[in-house]
This record gives sequence, C-alpha cells and structure tokens, in this order.
Amino acid sequence: MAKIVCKDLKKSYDGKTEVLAGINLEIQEGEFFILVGPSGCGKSTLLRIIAGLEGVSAGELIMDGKLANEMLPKDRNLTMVFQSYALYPHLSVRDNILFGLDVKKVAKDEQERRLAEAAELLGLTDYLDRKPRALSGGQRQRVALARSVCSQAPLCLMDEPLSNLDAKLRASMRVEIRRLQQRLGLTVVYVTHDQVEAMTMGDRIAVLSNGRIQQLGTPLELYNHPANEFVATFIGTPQMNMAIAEVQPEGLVLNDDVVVPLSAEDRAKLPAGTRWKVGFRPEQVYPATATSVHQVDVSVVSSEMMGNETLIFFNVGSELFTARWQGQHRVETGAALRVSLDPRYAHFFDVNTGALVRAAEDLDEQGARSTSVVDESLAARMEAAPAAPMA
Amino acid sequence: MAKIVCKDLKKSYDGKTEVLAGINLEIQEGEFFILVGPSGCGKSTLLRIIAGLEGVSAGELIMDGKLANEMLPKDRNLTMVFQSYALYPHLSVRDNILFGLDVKKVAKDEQERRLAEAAELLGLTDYLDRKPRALSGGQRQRVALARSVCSQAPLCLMDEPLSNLDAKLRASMRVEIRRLQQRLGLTVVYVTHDQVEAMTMGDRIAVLSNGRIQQLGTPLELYNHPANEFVATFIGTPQMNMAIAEVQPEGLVLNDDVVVPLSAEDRAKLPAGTRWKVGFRPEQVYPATATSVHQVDVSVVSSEMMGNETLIFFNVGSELFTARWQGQHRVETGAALRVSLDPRYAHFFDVNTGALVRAAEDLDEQGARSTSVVDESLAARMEAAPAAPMA
Amino acid sequence: MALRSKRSLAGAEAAGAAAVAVPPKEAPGGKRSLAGWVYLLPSIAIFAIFVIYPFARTIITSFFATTPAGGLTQFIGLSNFITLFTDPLYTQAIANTLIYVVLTVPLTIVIALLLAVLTAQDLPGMGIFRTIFSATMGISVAAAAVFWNLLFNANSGVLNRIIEFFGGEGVGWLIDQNFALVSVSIISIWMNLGMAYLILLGAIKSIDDSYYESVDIVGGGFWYRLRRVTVPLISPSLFFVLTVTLISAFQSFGLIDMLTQGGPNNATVLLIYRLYRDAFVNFRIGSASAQGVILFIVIFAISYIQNKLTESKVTYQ
Amino acid sequence: SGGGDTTTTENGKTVILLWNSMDGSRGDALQKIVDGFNEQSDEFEVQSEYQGSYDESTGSFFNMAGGSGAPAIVQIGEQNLQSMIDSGLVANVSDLIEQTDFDDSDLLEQAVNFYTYDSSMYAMPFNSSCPVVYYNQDVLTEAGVTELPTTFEGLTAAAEQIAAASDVTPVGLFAYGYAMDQMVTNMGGYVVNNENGRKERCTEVAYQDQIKVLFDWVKSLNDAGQLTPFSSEDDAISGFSQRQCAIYIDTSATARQIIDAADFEVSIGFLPVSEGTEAEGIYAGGGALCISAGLSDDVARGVMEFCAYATSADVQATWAGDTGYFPISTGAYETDTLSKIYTEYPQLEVSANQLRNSKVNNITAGPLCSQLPQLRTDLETALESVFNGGDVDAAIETAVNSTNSAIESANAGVA
Amino acid sequence: MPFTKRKTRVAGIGRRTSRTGLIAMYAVLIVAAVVVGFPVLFSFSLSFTPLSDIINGIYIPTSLYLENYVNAFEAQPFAQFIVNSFVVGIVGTALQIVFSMLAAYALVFIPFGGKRIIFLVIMATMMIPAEVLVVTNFQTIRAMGLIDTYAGLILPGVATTFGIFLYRQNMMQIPGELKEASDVAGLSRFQFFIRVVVPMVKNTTVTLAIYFFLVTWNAYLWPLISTTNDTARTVQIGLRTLNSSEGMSDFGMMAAGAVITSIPTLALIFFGQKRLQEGMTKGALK
Ligand SMILES: Nc1ncnc2c1ncn2[C@@H]1O[C@H](COP(=O)(O)OP(=O)(O)OP(=O)(O)O)[C@@H](O)[C@H]1O
Ligand SMILES: Nc1ncnc2c1ncn2[C@@H]1O[C@H](COP(=O)(O)OP(=O)(O)OP(=O)(O)O)[C@@H](O)[C@H]1O
Ligand SMILES: [Mg+2]
Ligand SMILES: [Mg+2]
Repeated sequence: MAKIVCKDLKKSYDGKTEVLAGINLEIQEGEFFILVGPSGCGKSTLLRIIAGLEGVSAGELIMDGKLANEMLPKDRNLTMVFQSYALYPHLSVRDNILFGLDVKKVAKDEQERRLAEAAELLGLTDYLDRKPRALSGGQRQRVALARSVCSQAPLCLMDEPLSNLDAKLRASMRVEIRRLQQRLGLTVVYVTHDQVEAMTMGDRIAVLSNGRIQQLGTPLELYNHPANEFVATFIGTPQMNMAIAEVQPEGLVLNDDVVVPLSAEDRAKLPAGTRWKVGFRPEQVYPATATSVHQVDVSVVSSEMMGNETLIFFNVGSELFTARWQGQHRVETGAALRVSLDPRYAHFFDVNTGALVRAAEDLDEQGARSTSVVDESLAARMEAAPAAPMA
Repeated sequence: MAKIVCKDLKKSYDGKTEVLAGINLEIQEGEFFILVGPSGCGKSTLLRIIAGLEGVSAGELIMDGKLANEMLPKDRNLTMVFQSYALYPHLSVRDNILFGLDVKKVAKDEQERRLAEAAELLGLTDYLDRKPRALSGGQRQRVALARSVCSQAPLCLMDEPLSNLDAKLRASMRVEIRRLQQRLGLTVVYVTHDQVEAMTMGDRIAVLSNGRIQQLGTPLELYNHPANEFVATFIGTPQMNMAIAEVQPEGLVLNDDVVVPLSAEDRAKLPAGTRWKVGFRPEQVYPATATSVHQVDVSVVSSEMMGNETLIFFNVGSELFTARWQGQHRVETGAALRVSLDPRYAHFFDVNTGALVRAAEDLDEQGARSTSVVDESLAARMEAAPAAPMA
Repeated sequence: MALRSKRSLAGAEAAGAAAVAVPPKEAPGGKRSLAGWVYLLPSIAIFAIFVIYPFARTIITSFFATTPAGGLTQFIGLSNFITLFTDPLYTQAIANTLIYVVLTVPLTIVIALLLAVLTAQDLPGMGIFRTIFSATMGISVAAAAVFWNLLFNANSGVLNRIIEFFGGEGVGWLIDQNFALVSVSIISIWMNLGMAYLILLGAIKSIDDSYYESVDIVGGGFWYRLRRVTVPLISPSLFFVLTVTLISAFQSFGLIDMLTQGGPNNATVLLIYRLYRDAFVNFRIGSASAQGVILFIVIFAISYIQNKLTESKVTYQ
Repeated sequence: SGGGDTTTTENGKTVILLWNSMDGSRGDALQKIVDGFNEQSDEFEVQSEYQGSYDESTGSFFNMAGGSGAPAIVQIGEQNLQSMIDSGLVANVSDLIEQTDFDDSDLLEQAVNFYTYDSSMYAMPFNSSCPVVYYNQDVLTEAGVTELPTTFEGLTAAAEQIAAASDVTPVGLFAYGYAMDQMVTNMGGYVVNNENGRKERCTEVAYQDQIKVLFDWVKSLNDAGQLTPFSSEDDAISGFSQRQCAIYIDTSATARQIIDAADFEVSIGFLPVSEGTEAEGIYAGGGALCISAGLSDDVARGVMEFCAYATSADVQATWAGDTGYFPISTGAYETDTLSKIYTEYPQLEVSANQLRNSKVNNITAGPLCSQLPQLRTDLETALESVFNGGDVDAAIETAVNSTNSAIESANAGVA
Repeated sequence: MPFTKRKTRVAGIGRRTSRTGLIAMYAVLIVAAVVVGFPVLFSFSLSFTPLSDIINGIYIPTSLYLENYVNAFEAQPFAQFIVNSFVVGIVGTALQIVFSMLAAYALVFIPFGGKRIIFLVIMATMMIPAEVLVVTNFQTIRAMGLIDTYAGLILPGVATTFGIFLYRQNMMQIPGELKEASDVAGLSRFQFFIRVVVPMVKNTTVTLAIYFFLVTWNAYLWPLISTTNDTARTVQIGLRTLNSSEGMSDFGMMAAGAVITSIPTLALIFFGQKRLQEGMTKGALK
C-alpha cells in the first residue's frame, strides 16, 4: 500500500501566490524518496505538510490509506530531521536524542538500548553528555539524525540533513543513512540540494519547481531522460550545455555559430522538425579523433584542472560550453580545440515548451549505459587510456 | 618583492595549546594563495593575524618588507571578506559596499563609479537599496565580496567566501573572482574547504594541519606529489584509498588481505624497503582487462551511480576502497569484481612517518598527466569508449 | 561574542599558569588604553556622586548616634545594628519581607509566564490582551494605591461587594492581619506583572518554531511543552526577570506607605518601609543607615544565592 | 525667604517662604489665608509651598535648613515638635513675640500649652483638631439611647442596646494613634514620662494604665461581636456613612464632610473616660507653624506679621469654616462667621468645646517626644492586634518596649 | 528561508490546538484581562462619579460628571505638573540613553583593565535601596544649587544600571566581525560607535526610552524631596497632594487625578508595546 498519497495538493501562505500548485505523487512503503528543486520551490513546505506542521489549502493528503489533511502531527507516527536541527540547547546530547520518547511511553531500558545503538551508529558515543553548543555543526546534525533514528517511527522526513557536514563525513553518512533505512524498512522522504545525495541515495526523485513536480522517477531516469529542459539542467554537474540547434544543409547549427557536420545516417535519426533546444552533457563533449565525423573547432576560454579531471570552457555562440575530461590536461586559454559533438549524445527539447523531444541514445532499456562490470569490453575501454605507456 | 612573509609564526590563544606552531611562508605580490586544512586547523587564525586582528605569540610577520607584528589593521592597506560576511544589518547594500570608503577619503563620484562596477560584476545592481536581511545567503556573500572589490586594496583576504552559494553560482563566482584578481593584479589569500576551489583558483596552495604547513605548492604538485599521507588523503575526492602494503613472494599484499601480482619489472621499480603505506586514487582503480597483470578479485560492498560516473566500494582488508569509473554501471552488491591495482599508479608512504617515499609514475615533469589536447592519441583514448556503438 | 569573553578569561588563567608555552598577545592596537574610561566617565561620575558617595556616608552614619537632622553625634560602634537585631519588630520585618518576597516573586513570574505563553501566538485578539497585560507597567505606585484602595476597602470596597453578591463573606483585605500582607502582595504582583510579562513574551516569541514543531511531532501536551521546551529555552529571560523582580520586591516601599503604613499589627512592615519610617518620620538617621546597610547585604546575599542556584539551570543559546 | 539671604519680589516686597502640608481642599483654604495676607501687606509677600506630609516637610526642613530656598515658616504636626526643638534649627517663638510686640493674649491657652516647653513656645499654633466620637443618631434613637455616652461603660451599654435593636454593628474603630494618646490624656494619664516630657526629656512611655482601660473595652466589644475594625480612616468614614457601624471615633476635621455625606442624622460627642473619673480634656494637636532660626530681623518681623494675621479672629473663623479645624484664637469664637457655621452645624461646636473645656496642666500639655510617630504606630499595632483577638497585656507590652527602645536610641543622638 | 516577516505560529500553546483548547485559552485570557484591567477601569469609572455616590456605594456614573476632573485641575496645577513631567521625562530619558550607551560600549568593545570590577560595582549599585541615598543626594543637589530645577530632578538618575546592563547584553550580540571589519576599513573607535553600534542597538534604545520615561514619570520620592515648590514638580506629587492625609479623601477626584497621571504612560505602552517586548528580550540573552 502506498504510504503517502498526495492528490492535487495545493498550498498558499498568503492566499495569493501558490507555493504548491497541485502536487500529485505516491510514496511507497519502504521507499527512499527524494525531493529536489531550486531554493524556495516549496520542498520544505511539502515536507512540513506531510508532517502535519502546515495545513493544505486544497487537495488531499492520504497517509496509510486514511485522509490525513486534518490529522495532528503526533498521530502521524513519523519523525523529522529539521534543516535547523531543532536541538534543545538546554539538553545534553543524550536527552536531545531521547527527546519525546517519554511521551511515547517507551520504557527506560528500551530507551537506553536505542540510545546506545544510535550513538554508536552516528559516532556520538563520546559526546552524550555535552550540550549542543559544545558540538561542531556536523556533530549537531548527527544528533538530529540520532533522534530520528531512536524514535523508530516507520516514516522519516529529512530536510537537508547533511548540508552542514564536510565532504568526507557526508560521504560516510550517505552510506549509513541508506543502510539504516534499508535495515529498518523505513519510508524516507528526503529533501536535498546536493546532486550526489540525490543521485546515490534515493529510490526515486521528484524534481520540484514553480510549485509543480517537473519529473518523478529513478535517479537514472532523470539523468538519462530528463522530462524537460529544467530537469536536464538541474540534474547533473557541471550542468548540461544547452544550445539552440537548427538543421541546415551544412549540418546542425548551434546557436547560429558552431556547425556540427551531419552524416546522412545522423540526419535520418534526428527527431521530427528542424529547430530544437539541444543539450550535451559536459562529459560527452569529447576530443575529436581523426575519424570523428562531428568535429567542430572551438577556441578555449578557460580551463580548470582538478586533479582527476579537467574542465574546459569554450563559446558556442553566446553560450559557454563545458567539456569535462578525465585526467589532467594542460590547456592554454585561447588554444584551438577540436571537439566532437555527436548528436547521438544530445538531448532534444522542444524549442518553445522545453519538453523533451528525444533523449540521448546509447542507453539500455533501463536508461543505464552499460549493464555489467564483468563485460570485458567495458574493462578494455576503461583502462585503455592509462594502460598505454606514455611516450 | 614578497608581499607577505611569515617567519616561524606562532599563535596560542590560551598559552597552552599552539594553534599555529611555527608557520613559514612567503606570498608573492599578485599571487592567488590558497589555505586549506581540516576544520579548526588555524586557517582563519592565520588570516586574521595577517589582517592584524589577532596578535602573534612569537615569530615575525613581514608585510611589504616591513615588520608588521604591531601594525594596526587600518595601516596594512588590505581588505577582508569574513566567513560570516560581516555585513552591517542597519545599512543598505549600497552603504555596506561603500563602508569605510569615506574614511579613506575616496571622492563621492569615485565611490559611485566603483560601486556601479562592483555591483554589476556581482549581479547586485537590483538589490542596492535593500537591507542585508532581505537578501538570500548567496546574495549576502556577494555583498561582502563587493565591499572587498570596491576597496581596491592591493591585498585581499578571503575566508571561505563562497561557502554559502549553491553549486551553480559558486561555479560562476570562482571564475569571476579569479578574473578580477588577475585584472587588478591583487594579492589574494583565500581560505576554503572546497576541493574544487582549491584546485582551480589558486596559484599555490598551503595545506595546514596541526598548526603546521604540511605542504606548499601548486595544486597539481599537491595532487600528484603529496608530501605525506595527510595531504594525499586531504586533496582529491573521493579520497585516496590507503592500505598497508608488504612485498611478499606472491606479490604486493594489501592490508594482509588482497594480493596484487607483481611482474619482475614491477618489483624492480618498487622503492626501497618491503613495507609501506600505499595509496591508490579511486579513478586509478580500473576494471581489469584480460591482459591486466595486476588484477585482484574483490567483492562489491555497494555502488553509487551518479549519472556521469559510478562509485564502486569494496573491501581491502578492513579498509573500504573506492573505484570511480566514468559512465553509468549497474553493479550488484556482492558481485565479484576484478579490478587492476597497478603499483605504477600507487603513491608510497613511509609506514611510520607517513612521508612520501615515491609518488605515482606516469606524470610529466610538471606533474600533469598529459600535455596537449591536440594529441591524437589522447583523443582516441577519450572517445574510445562511447564511440564504439553498443551491441 | 562568546569567544571574546572566553579569550579574556583564558588570558587571565594563562597569566597565573606556571609553564606558559607562548604568551598570548593582544591584537595590534588592542593594548590596554584609557579610552574605555573616557566612555565610562559620565556614568561612573554620576554613580560616584549619587550612589557610591551617599552609600559610603550611609555606612559611616550607621556606626553613629545622630540628631534628627542627621548630624553625627557619637560613635557607637555596632550599637545600631545590635539594637535592630534585638528588636522583635525588626525581626518581624525581616520575616514579613521574606514572606512578601516568597509570595510575590514566584507568583509574578508564574502568572506572567502563563499569560505570555497563552498570548505568544499570533491569534486574533492577542494584541488587545498583550496591551492589557503589559499596561500595569505604566501605572505609578501612587495611582495603583488609589486604584486598589478603592477595591480593597473592607466595607466600601468593591471587591467585598462582589464577593458578597456571590454569597461569599467579605474579607478585611488590608485590615485583617492575616490578609494584609497577602493583599499587598496581590497589588504588587499586579504592578510587576506588566514588565515581567513583556520580557517573557518577547523571549517566547523569539524561540524558533522548529523547537515546537519538534514537540508537535512527538505529541507532548501543553504542560510538556511548557516544562520541556518553553521554560528551558527562555531560561535566560526568566533568570533576568527573577533577578529584577527579586531586587524590586526588597525595595517596594511605595505600596506599603500608601496603603497600610505597615499595619495592621505590623503585618506589612517590610524592611524597606521600616527604614523609610525611621529615616523620614522618626528621624532616627543612624538606625535607618544601619538598616540600609543590612538591606543591601540581604539583597546582595540573596541575589548571590539565587545566582548560584539557578546558574546551572540557565542555558544561553 | 529664610536662612541667610533675603529675597524680594519684583515690586519690592520681602518674600516670606512658608512650607505647608495642607493637601487637598485644605491647601486651597490655606492659600486663601496667604492671599489675604499678601493683599493687605505692602511690605511682605508670603509664598506658600506644599512639602508633602508634616513628616516629609520636617525632613526637608532639616536638610534644607540654612541654605537658600529654606523656608522662614514651616508647618509641622504636633508629633514633630520635639525633633524640631532638638534640631536647633527653629526659633524660640516666645522671643520673637517679645521682640515684635506680638499680641498673644488671644491665643487659646490649651494650644499654647502644647507648644510650650520650658516656658518657651517653639511653634505658633495654627490649625487644631481633636478626635471625637461620631454617632448615627437615627440608630441611637431607634435603639432608645437618649443621651450621648461619656464613659466607656456608657458606650458599652449603648452598644448593647443598639445590638439588640438593629442589625447595625454598634461600634467601628480604626487604628488611630492620635486618638489613642488623646484618650490617655483625657483619662488623666501622661503619655510619656517626666510629665509628658515637660519636666525634662522623656525617656519612656507612661500610658499603660489608660491604654489598658481602652484596650479592655475594645476587647470586650470585640468579643461580643459588637465591633467592626476598619482598615483606614477612609474605610471608616465610608463604613459609618453606609451604616456599617453606629458609633466611631475620628478627627473633628472630617465632621463637615461626614455630616454632609450621611443620609442620617449625625451626632458628635466627647471622648469617653472610665466611669467615675472626670475628663481631663485633650491637648491641642494638629498643625503649628515653626519659625526658622536665624532669620534677619526684617523677615522675622514679616513672619510675625503673618502669624498675627493668620491667628486673628476672623481669619481663624473662616479657616475653621473652610476646613473643620477649630480656631485657636478665642476671639474667633465670637465672630459671626463662626456662629453662622455653628448654627448650621451645631455638632462642630461640640468638638471645639472639647478642647476649650480642657484643663491646662502638664497632662493636657500633651506628650513631647521625638518618637511620637513611633509611639502612635506602636499603639496602632497593638490595637490592631487586639482587633485580631490578641492578648491586651501582651500587645501593650510589645508597644511599650518598641517605643521605649526607639526613644532610647533617639535620645542617644541628642544627648 | 523566507525573508518576509513571519508570524509566530506555534509558540506557547501550539498551532494545532483543539477547538476546546482554544476556547479554554480564550476563557482564561478574558478572565485574566478582566482581573488585570479591572482596577484601572473601575477607577476610570469612579473618576466620573460624584463623591456622594461613591460613599454610598454607587460606582457607575449615572451621568457624564466631569466635576472630579475640574476639581483635580483646580486643586493642583496639573497642567504645569504635566509639562514638568514631560520635560523631566524626556530630557532624563535622553541622558540616560546616552550615558548607558557610552558606558556599555566601553564595557563591550574597548579592552581596558578593571573592566570586570567596574561592571560588578555597577551591578551592585542596583541593590542599594534608593531611600538611603536621597537625603545625601538632596544635600549634594543643594550644594550644586539645583534645588527646584529640572537639572536637580534629572541628574542623580541619569546613570542607570538597568540601561547599562541591557545595552551591554545587546551590544554583546553584535558580531565581533563587525568591529573587525571596520578596523580593517580604518574607522576610529568613535566612528564605529556612532555609525555601527548606535544604529544597531536601536531596538534597545526604543525599549529603554519607553522604560526610562515610565520610570521617570512615575518617580515619587526624589521629585518630592528635591523640589520645594511647584515650578519643577511632577504629576505624581500632584496626585499625592490630592490625597488628603487627614480626614476623608475625595475618591472621585483622586481617581480623576490617577487617571490624569496614568494616561500619558498608558498611551505610551499602548503604542510602544510591540517595540518594548522586542527590545526587552535582549537583556536576557547573554
Ligand atoms: N511561513 C511562510 N509564510 C509565507 N511564505 C512562506 C512561508 N514559508 C515559506 N514561504 C515561502 O514559500 C516558498 C517555499 O518555501 P520552502 O521553505 O518550502 O522552500 P524550499 O524549497 O524548502 O527552499 P530551500 O531550498 O531554500 O530550503 C518560498 O517562496 C517562501 O518564501
Ligand atoms: N578566540 C579564540 N580563543 C580560543 N581558541 C580559539 C579562538 N579562536 C579560535 N580558537 C581555536 O583555534 C583553533 C583554530 O581556529 P580557526 O578558527 O583558525 O580554525 P579554522 O581553520 O578557520 O577552522 P574552520 O575551517 O572551522 O573555519 C581552533 O581549535 C579553535 O578552537
Ligand atoms: Mg527548505
Ligand atoms: Mg575558519
């Protein structure tokens, strides 16, 4: 049974602007559900409506099969990790974690058991007697998580719970949260603005913008088949390069500037029409080889070498395109660069509505680009570059 | 002439623990100098000492050739962007940006000119009459930057100036700041905890830890030749995989667990000794090919597919190793995986002191892995994988 | 800001420590300077002339016999103090004062707190309630005495009429020695309510919503919220109100003077009122000075104890 | 002005500063006298300033004495006289009387008696009043009480008749220290020792026997349920007006208001004594004018001129009519003004007679004691304790001890 | 974070309170409001009732009876007193504000020796009962020749522990970076004070201004003692004078006087309530 169902949910704070303008979604029991979207799009609002902290203006919220519009928060049997932690400064870490369990009449020894487990899990064992003010930001966030863990409510709402952790800790917390959710079979609704979290943690992602769900699907569906231009540029970093494309006799003209040569085969495969918005992901802007058909010559605006990868920026018309290449490549600003912009890897969007016309090719039926790591050809491809001894 | 020289600079707040335990460095005029290090390592402290907001306990601070230990902040002719912005809540954005210019007797029209320029540059033109409280976190940070820009002091200190911006904005600000610094020939000392900023913006990076500079060099020097284990794991994300390695007849044994077969040639190339700490960067843990010599079989603990890359986790002894592969690869948890751990790509550290014994091979004399993008073989390698049409 | 004070404290400790690794240094220009005194001068001067100096004189006078006009005639050591402590009426004044403090301070705070909790939320009509509850702050003691006298008169007072209307029996509010102190306390609570209410209301309103939302999710009721969230989170304000109310309770003289003059049967003689009588009616300046000193010591001691007792319960965010 | 310097008004009159404690309507009445004086004097102008209660005014006078802005005349209450004398800041009025040929023959001797110590007068009597017994004549008549009682026993009997005849509580009292020491005097007792402090400085109280009579009476009424204690004078006035009691004791100064406000007939009687004793009479309490010591001759002359005016028969008669104080000059009783008032309010004459009929001796000179305020407070406390069912002897003992120790400590300062 | 000014939605009783809970709450509040407001309303009513009615227990005016007010104004120069009260209140308040602000600034932002001691001494002065000070202060004021002047009324009160304390708490919340930023920008200490600190403690200033004004307006003992005539006296003395110390009080007129003296302060609270409540909190946060 679906844990949470939103039917045409609307919310307005001031009676004029609709923060949520009709949300429809179903969240399944045991699902890890992620909400993303630009700042101010209503993510927290939706979460708070589910928690019962905010009323709805219209529509229905159904939880566990019952209409929950007017249900009190405490009757919803859920727990929430607040964006601002909501730790009580006067309580020790221990009491903060256990906060509210007495209301729920959880026995003392059971409380102790859960506390020990949660503290262990989140590496807080040494800090139990401190007050929140004596903790670093990351530790505070972990206490908030621990409280949620201890409550063992079957539904857990989290509002950007990792935003204040450093990269290293964040990586390990991602794994822990996911593991915990799977072990306890929790349903989690998780708000984040972090790409990595969105892509790696969720069973499904909902992209919210302008009060509506722009797309709902698995991380890879969103990445590989973005429903529209908004989702395409929102998911993936560095963001997708977008340009207006027009079919001309000489090829595909991007932003009235760069011409990508097209083979007859290419032309046949183009979607209907002659003018689109097209998007190339930075990692699919490859250096051209001698045999490349789709090569274009561009001039490098700047580049950033980042140890394990290099970003190269160049202009396509008025737009700055980014290429993302593995390894360290010294590229002079102003250097001429020949890159391959293969239309097979391009996403095509309706030039007016921004709706997806055709996703990039080269994807399996589930939208992933390859199926198995033991595939020899993959290995060959992957190691190909560094295996060749340098001159 | 060096702009700033620190000679054996020490700082203790309480007279007991030394936050800075002897810092020696020279920052050149016009240099973009980056300070990184874990939280609480003293980055802000060093910056504040340079600004004159904090006294030094011992050692010398020389600015523009003059001993500056006791110089007043206002006499140092510098500007500072505070981690917490330091915006005056009662002043409009305009007055915040111009704050202090009248004290410096900058003429009114000159002030206006600078204001217009800075506001334009930082996209604040529409907000000039607002109070800081009516700005989002990112906008506030830009106001703080604008103040710095307007002051046109030749030395600019910045304490995590981009930490509160979202990914998209941060990317563009990186470019703008760097551009500005170069245009005005500013000397910038820049504290950050962001890997991307550290790698892409700075001329040189100093890695601070335990009150000492662990390493000082260009971003690529640090990435390719980390002076010690600390720097090696600190720079690069996901972080470098570390293991205890021992030469045994059957090969290189990692963490008493995984055995990497070694050819005679490999053995000859190993550094002196038989036991080291070795580090493999996640992107150099390749899938093994049929011809791989250094293949080991591991079992996948988990994997994260992130659109443009996939992280695969497996155990080596008690350590979790990460492999980072381009593209989307569906990997089942528990699947057997054959990866190549080539000792050529490994960094060797002294097992006791953690000091670098030998950096990974395969680097040019400047530490970069390849030299030119027009190199045909590179292009071949880069496009090789996706160019092969899928079955 | 917390760091600032920590730093200076740390500095002080370091100065005393034997083995100092590196002496901490002030920031450039942060050297001890006279500037601070310049800014403090106006206040310090006023305090010195109008508080410290007269109090010093009071202390000296307390060791002397005096003329009605306050002239010092004869050094008598602790005699003024000893006389006071052997005077059963003075001991009774001490007892009265303690009872009065115990009656007024907690009740003022509890009532103010409850009203503040109930009106903290922005619901319809709250503005009116807030204004009414804070209004007593604007009433002078003289006006309050007038107002309440009209209510409390045992026979003509409205209060008894209301009570009798409902079939009860009137009370000798200000005349019955068992009621007088309570009656004065009621007025005092009424008078102090406004300010305590305002401070606490402000404090509650500044509590972040998420703390309450967190309780909402858990399901704690009104008292649970009050006990576990509101009170601890506004503890600094409560502490402040407690201190101010306590000190002012020890110094509340106006009501007594205007309503009961210490009666009936000395039931409402508070230390401060006794002091006033001896200084301004009986012209026994020496004794009054001694009482001033005693009162100061009592207030100081109780504030100190109060501070120590509550310190650990106060959490600053 | 008083003290050192002398100030003059724009039109050249010498300013005489007068501090008064006349609040409410009495302030207006006083201003009328001042205005009257100023109008008829070419040489002097009295400026009258309110200084709070007698006690507050006295305190300010102590603090101000000698400085500029200090008054030439300060109005005090009878309880402040000893402190004033002790302070050495007030002039010997008798000397001034001699110096300025002031005619003091018309002054009521009972009034002079109080303010005289060691045959010198230290304040000019000005406004006097005394406690009297108020009766609700309607209730008395209804209960068959035909004559106003003059003894405690008579009052008790009347109370019993009233209790039997109506549901009005017979007697109402509020703790009124002034009335109590007046009753001690009336019963022929010294309030303080050394003949009321007239022979030499008093060292302790001497009222025990008389107070015990009073308290025993109060207690018996209280035990019989025939007493309503009031919290304050205001309370008592409205209680009496609203028939919550039929008999009560209060100052004569309120008589007019009470008579006007009551919708029944009000009678006024003398303070009671024990059966068989003769009433000694009362002392002339109320306010008097102290004169600052060390005034310039000029100002002193002006002061005495004002005193002469203020105590003159007509002025006193008007003043009495305006306020309820009774005149302290014998001539006033013969004026038309007063007789008109007494025709309209015959009750007022009763209270005046109480003073005028008093004997003149050290008993009726009244207590001279710096701790008189304390003495009264202690008596009030004791009475309230009796109201509340306390033991009479214990209550008296507490009061005696408290007052005695206050006297002792105050005397230490002037010894 | 939305930057719009948000309403407090959950503080205290909780947003989703049941209907019965809400009814109970309003019931309690209304009862409390009646109890708290009754004395004032009652006196207001009395001030329009003739004395003869009051004595006989009739407290509600039967007609618009203004005599009590007329009497009050006739009995005392209330107009003059009100002017005096305003002058003393406003000037005193202004000086208290300036003095406290300067002192608090030194205590918070300027490092110098003896700071802690000074602060403790200032705090301790709060515990000295004012009654023991007035006599000596009277003599001091007299020596200065300030009896019966506004200056004499105002001066002893211009340094206030409460003000210094509240400002200090407030200033301690000003982030240290702001001082540092202006150090870097080259502002002097006084410039920082004027340009940053003063505007930033605005709320506290409003709060304290109202509070100081109320305290000054309502002061009784000192104004009585330090004045000898009506030129500088304040309304409280006027009110006190209406109250007859001997004989019966004119309740109606006193009620009228009490209303007259309370109207300006009540109006101030009515309009300043919001600011007060915001600013008052500051003192509590350390
Ligand atoms: N209590 C409120 N009253 C009025 N408007 C509000 C309120 N809370 C939120 N809003 C508005 O509703 C919109 C959505 O807010 P919400 O907090 O849900 O955004 P969000 O998606 O969580 O953003 P962020 O990523 O910045 O946390 C915003 O425009 C905000 O200004
Ligand atoms: N005023 C102070 N008094 C005492 N200790 C201090 C003070 N300021 C900083 N410290 C301590 O000095 C150390 C270095 O602090 P600093 O602020 O320089 O760290 P940082 O490197 O900037 O850290 P972050 O990345 O978290 O900003 C920390 O351990 C901190 O606790
Ligand atoms: Mg949010
Ligand atoms: Mg820092």
